[in-house]
Amino acid sequence: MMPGLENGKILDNRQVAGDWYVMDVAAPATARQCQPGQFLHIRPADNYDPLLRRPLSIYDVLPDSGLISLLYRVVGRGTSLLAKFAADEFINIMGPLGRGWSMPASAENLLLVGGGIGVAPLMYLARVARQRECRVRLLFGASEAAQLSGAARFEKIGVDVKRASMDGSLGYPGRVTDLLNDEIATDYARVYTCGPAPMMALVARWASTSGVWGEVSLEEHMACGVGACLGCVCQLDPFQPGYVKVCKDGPVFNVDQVRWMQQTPAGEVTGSE
Amino acid sequence: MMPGLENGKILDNRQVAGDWYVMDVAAPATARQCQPGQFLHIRPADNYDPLLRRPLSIYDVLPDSGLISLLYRVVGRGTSLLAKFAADEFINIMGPLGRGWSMPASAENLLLVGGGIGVAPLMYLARVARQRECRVRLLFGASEAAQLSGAARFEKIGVDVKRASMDGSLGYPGRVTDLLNDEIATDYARVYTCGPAPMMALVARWASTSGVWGEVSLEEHMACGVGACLGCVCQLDPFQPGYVKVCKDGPVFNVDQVRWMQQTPAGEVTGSE
Amino acid sequence: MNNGHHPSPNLAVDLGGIKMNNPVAVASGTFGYGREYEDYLDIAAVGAVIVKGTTLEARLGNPPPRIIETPAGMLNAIGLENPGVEVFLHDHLPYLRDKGVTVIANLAGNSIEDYAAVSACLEGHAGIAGIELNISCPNVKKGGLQFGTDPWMVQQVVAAVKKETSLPVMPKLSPNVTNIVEIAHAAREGGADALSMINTLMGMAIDVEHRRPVLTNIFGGLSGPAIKPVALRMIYQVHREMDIPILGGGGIMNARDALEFILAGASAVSIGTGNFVNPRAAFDVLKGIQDYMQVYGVQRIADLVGKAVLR
Amino acid sequence: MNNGHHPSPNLAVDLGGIKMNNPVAVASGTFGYGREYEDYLDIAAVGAVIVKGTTLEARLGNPPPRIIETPAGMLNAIGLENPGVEVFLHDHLPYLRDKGVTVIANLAGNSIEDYAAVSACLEGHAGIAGIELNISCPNVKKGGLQFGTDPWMVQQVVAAVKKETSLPVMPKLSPNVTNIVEIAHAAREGGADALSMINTLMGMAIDVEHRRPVLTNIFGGLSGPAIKPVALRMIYQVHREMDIPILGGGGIMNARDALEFILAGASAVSIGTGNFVNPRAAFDVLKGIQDYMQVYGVQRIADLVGKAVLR
Ligand SMILES: Cc1cc2nc3c(=O)[nH]c(=O)nc-3n(C[C@H](O)[C@H](O)[C@H](O)COP(=O)(O)OP(=O)(O)OC[C@H]3O[C@@H](n4cnc5c(N)ncnc54)[C@H](O)[C@@H]3O)c2cc1C
Ligand SMILES: Cc1cc2nc3c(=O)[nH]c(=O)nc-3n(C[C@H](O)[C@H](O)[C@H](O)COP(=O)(O)OP(=O)(O)OC[C@H]3O[C@@H](n4cnc5c(N)ncnc54)[C@H](O)[C@@H]3O)c2cc1C
Ligand SMILES: Cc1cc2nc3c(=O)[nH]c(=O)nc-3n(C[C@H](O)[C@H](O)[C@H](O)COP(=O)(O)O)c2cc1C
Ligand SMILES: Cc1cc2nc3c(=O)[nH]c(=O)nc-3n(C[C@H](O)[C@H](O)[C@H](O)COP(=O)(O)O)c2cc1C
Ligand code: FES
Ligand code: FES
Repeated sequence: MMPGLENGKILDNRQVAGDWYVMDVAAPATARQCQPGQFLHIRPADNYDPLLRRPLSIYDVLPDSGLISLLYRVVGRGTSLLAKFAADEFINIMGPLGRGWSMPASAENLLLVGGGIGVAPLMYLARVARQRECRVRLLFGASEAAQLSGAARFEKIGVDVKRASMDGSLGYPGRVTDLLNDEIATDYARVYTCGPAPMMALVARWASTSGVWGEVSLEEHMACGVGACLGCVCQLDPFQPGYVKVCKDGPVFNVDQVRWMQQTPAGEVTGSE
Repeated sequence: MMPGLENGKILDNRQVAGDWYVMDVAAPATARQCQPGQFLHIRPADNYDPLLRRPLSIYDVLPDSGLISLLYRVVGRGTSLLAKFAADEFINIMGPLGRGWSMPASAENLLLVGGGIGVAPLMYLARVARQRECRVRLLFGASEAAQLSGAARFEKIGVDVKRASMDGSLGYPGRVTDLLNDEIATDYARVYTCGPAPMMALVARWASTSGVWGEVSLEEHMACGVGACLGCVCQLDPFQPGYVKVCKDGPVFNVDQVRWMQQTPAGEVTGSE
Repeated sequence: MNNGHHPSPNLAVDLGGIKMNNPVAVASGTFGYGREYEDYLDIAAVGAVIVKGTTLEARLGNPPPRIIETPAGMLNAIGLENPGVEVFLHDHLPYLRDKGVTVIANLAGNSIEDYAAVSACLEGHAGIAGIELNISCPNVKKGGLQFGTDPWMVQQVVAAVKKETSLPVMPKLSPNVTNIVEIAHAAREGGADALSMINTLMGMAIDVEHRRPVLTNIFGGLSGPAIKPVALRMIYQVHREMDIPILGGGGIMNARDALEFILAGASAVSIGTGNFVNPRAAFDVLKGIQDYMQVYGVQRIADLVGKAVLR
Repeated sequence: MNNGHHPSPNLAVDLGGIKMNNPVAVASGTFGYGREYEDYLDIAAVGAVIVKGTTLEARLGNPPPRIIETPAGMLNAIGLENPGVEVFLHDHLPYLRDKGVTVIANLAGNSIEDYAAVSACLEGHAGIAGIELNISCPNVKKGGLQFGTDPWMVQQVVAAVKKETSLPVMPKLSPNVTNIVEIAHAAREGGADALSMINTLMGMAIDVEHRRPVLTNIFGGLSGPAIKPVALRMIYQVHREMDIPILGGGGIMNARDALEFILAGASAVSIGTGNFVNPRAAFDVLKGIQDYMQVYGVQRIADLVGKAVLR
């Protein structure tokens, strides 16, 4: 796997729900290298405002067509600029970067738990897992129904999706982690999760207590994205000194590596929202 | 005349020749106030790159339709960004600013000499002069034929245009100031000029020696545009200490105020190209 | 008086005796004498207008080019062009006074005597709320060493001015120093009523085509958003060490920036380069501060001063 | 040998004994140990790779958040996280040496003894072209006063390191000082073979929603285009006063920026934050410098050093 630098050609950039967007980029050299759970480091502007790149998970990839999809939420200056890109424009992407999900080599039963935009790194994971004939269930929680529209993309490749919405407009009304109560841990070989930190903490607890192997995907502000600047570190366990680099050692970590705290003050483990 | 701040709506922004563009902006509050020879201070981006506004002459105005036209050449970051604006987008304009041309109150014979993009502040001057039933002749010099296409706009309102191009592709082959040799100074009450400094110096000399009242329009890098920062000053006469503010005391000055030097090193009088 | 459930927040600031109706001032040299911006906002509603730096005698300033844009900032080398204190007092001050503008005079000089003399000239002229001392000027008697870079000179110049004036005196600290807290202490020793922080960082730019410095003066003062982190740091450092009102500025473009300064320890803020980008900046920033106070239920602006703390 | 009419320009630089094939280095702390960028460019073709700051013992660094973006720049408070000099020598250096990378070690400490000891460890290890001394560290014996802000301490630390090493020594000056020329003189007195200029400006940022400093360390180092004017000014000031090779950096993003530094007086340049934005920056900058030299017929890079003059 050789990450690189590529000017991807935007094929489509559409609003999918509220402040959520999907961007499809033709970036064949990059697409070939992508592994589920890795991320791209994207330059949102060709100037100094903003200066730094922005990390975005690889949402989906069609390696043969050289196509990468990104699912992102507009939260600040960089993502606002991303939303303004039009088809046929070019965007500078660096990657793929980081250590993605540990993939099952053969058919296994997988449980995916995505909270909000944290569903982004789960789609390509699901696609590759389905190619390996895994049975995949996704528990997908979001604040409102529109955000859950992406569930169809999962269902299309044969993922069994259970929906939850905080406003109760679609699926189970409430937190996606409540859906774990209906799951039988022994049904699953692996659980993968990405979402807000408190959500991931609950999933991690469920996995640990029920002995299911699991992975989480973390977030930190990044500069280099390649492990050079030591800017994106995170202390996985507040009782053990030392830091990991989210960009290089992660973003994916095993649930057992992370000790979740009740609170997540600055500097402790936080996850995708 | 009350200058202001307005988000003008772009009606059109088209390439007219090489790196020359014309932008039409609907900015009724501003349009009403514009006088020939004044300028607008434009924010080329809604961020800090670039940070400062860019001064552009008022090329043309249709006060009744609230329309302002700008003629600009892409030379750097700010003007490149201007060229990217599309119809229906908004652009933040401040103005009109500065002291424009002294206009004849009634019918007079006027000679306009425009060099390159320096023709920009002459169009609205011509329009207002024609409304006052002046006879107007424009000597319009540029490097190539395409840039002279704007001459039609002058001719449409009855201006007699003589063309010169450096590459000889249209009109007189060579410098526009050579055309002055064919002009009889006593035919004119006033001469107005804008263009590269050496060109303006020649026009100024012609005006002074032949006793024709004349004005020139100068340029300097600007920050505030309103006379507050003292950043845009210029020493009109290298033998007389003291500076004028191009943004507030100018950009238009009487030919007699300016002592032109053979060379124009940093800090001395320079004009539009 | 507002008797509702959400009383309008109290915005008044007492900056060491300089009374401002609100915490948003405009910085010296960026707002002329106020009139220049009259078409864009009500200059009497601005917290304070700090007028262009004034010296005893008129100054021509530096030859152009005097300004150049830099990443998220600009360099200026105006060279203190100004018509001298008498012209300020007779041509500009009466106008501002009649308009009801809160005026802070910004004074400069090249010797302690200069500062003392120009300060003395203000005595007896109504309509000046206070003095901001620009101490980023070379002291000709000390071989051109800037006043603001030496604690002893800072103390001396502030003390000399305090002796000549009944107005509150606010030296404007230069950021081009190793230890800003030491300079701040010296200023207070000299009798400073408040501190203005920060003046520009000294910088330069080079024209690679012509292989020469862009500015005729070679060096210029860096202002604008680029310097905001440095300004915030210095204000935070000083505020945590001593109890003196601070007028904070350096790169403020919007209300969020201004709030950063206030939370770092500034009692009021000044906008400089921001006026060039948005001539209504002072108005917009004040509005944004008010909105923030309403949203977070902050009663008095003073309740935010220095409230940035690690938890 | 190129015998044509336009011989390729001579790009080699001798930075006080540090031999570089070309003038474009990458700055400490922004390029890891080189390997991290291997997928993006040929790290052996980079003028010099200045590796992450190394201390005698391993350091954990500061708690996050450690970085935050600012206008045209960023703040970092990494806190010198590094595995210690032994790990550097055994895990990283051999790899770089085998690859033929020009390596400059960047050393840090909190006492003169620290610096001396870590420098001594490098002796006998092939593959290190020189030492860059990070003197922007607190001296614990002097109450945390930064080495780089006191001329006497600068001289002492450089002299102590010179005694322990046969390698060229290049202290990296802190810009957070009143008089950079005085510091540069002290460094040379101590025996510096070259100077690296500049390290980051000390700054901070505040989170207005949570009313706290953004960085857990409160203060951080400001880097990126925002600081370029300050870096250029300091290099120009030092170069015009003394004859010592300078490695210039601070905000270099492209060849034009690099040329500004060279014209201001830098013999070579370093790219830091620019690597994050463009991982091929070192390559692109070098290419742009070569193009400039061809266009203007400049034979040797040395012919451009310090050539910015007012005419
Ligand atoms: C490995 C990884 C994968 C990610 N994948 C996705 C994704 O697929 N979809 C998506 O919408 N978001 C994703 N994020 C979060 C995304 O990077 C931020 O939302 C984005 O950087 C915000 O930039 P901004 O300029 O819009 O916001 P601003 O708040 O203006 O950004 C300011 C700075 O903070 C950083 N920043 C802000 N929020 C975050 C955050 N949550 N994580 C990391 N840095 C942040 C920015 O990079 C920037 O440096 C991911 C983050 C990481 C680390
Ligand atoms: C009163 C006035 C009227 C003008 N009218 C026109 C016009 O009608 N059409 C037109 O094409 N140009 C005009 N110019 C010049 C125009 O302002 C510059 O070409 C433009 O600012 C360049 O910006 P940039 O970002 O593209 O170039 P850059 O070179 O990247 O700009 C860098 C900085 O230099 C300043 N600058 C660069 N060139 C000039 C210049 N020649 N004059 C003043 N500042 C400059 C910019 O404003 C900016 O601050 C006028 C200038 C003035 C002062
Ligand atoms: C063009 C210009 C002129 C200035 N003139 C003065 C001055 O005369 N006296 C002074 O004390 N500060 C002067 N300053 C400094 C500003 O008042 C302000 O302190 C500085 O620009 C930092 O704030 P800012 O980043 O908001 O601009 C000047 C700044 C600029 C940009
Ligand atoms: C994340 C980061 C880490 C850094 N670590 C070090 C370091 O360990 N040692 C050092 O001397 N300088 C360090 N620096 C400073 C850089 O080497 C460089 O001097 C500075 O960033 C200015 O250059 P720039 O604007 O090109 O980044 C670091 C800078 C950054 C941004
Ligand atoms: S972002 Fe630089 S080490 Fe992770
Ligand atoms: S641009 Fe500020 S005085 Fe002219």
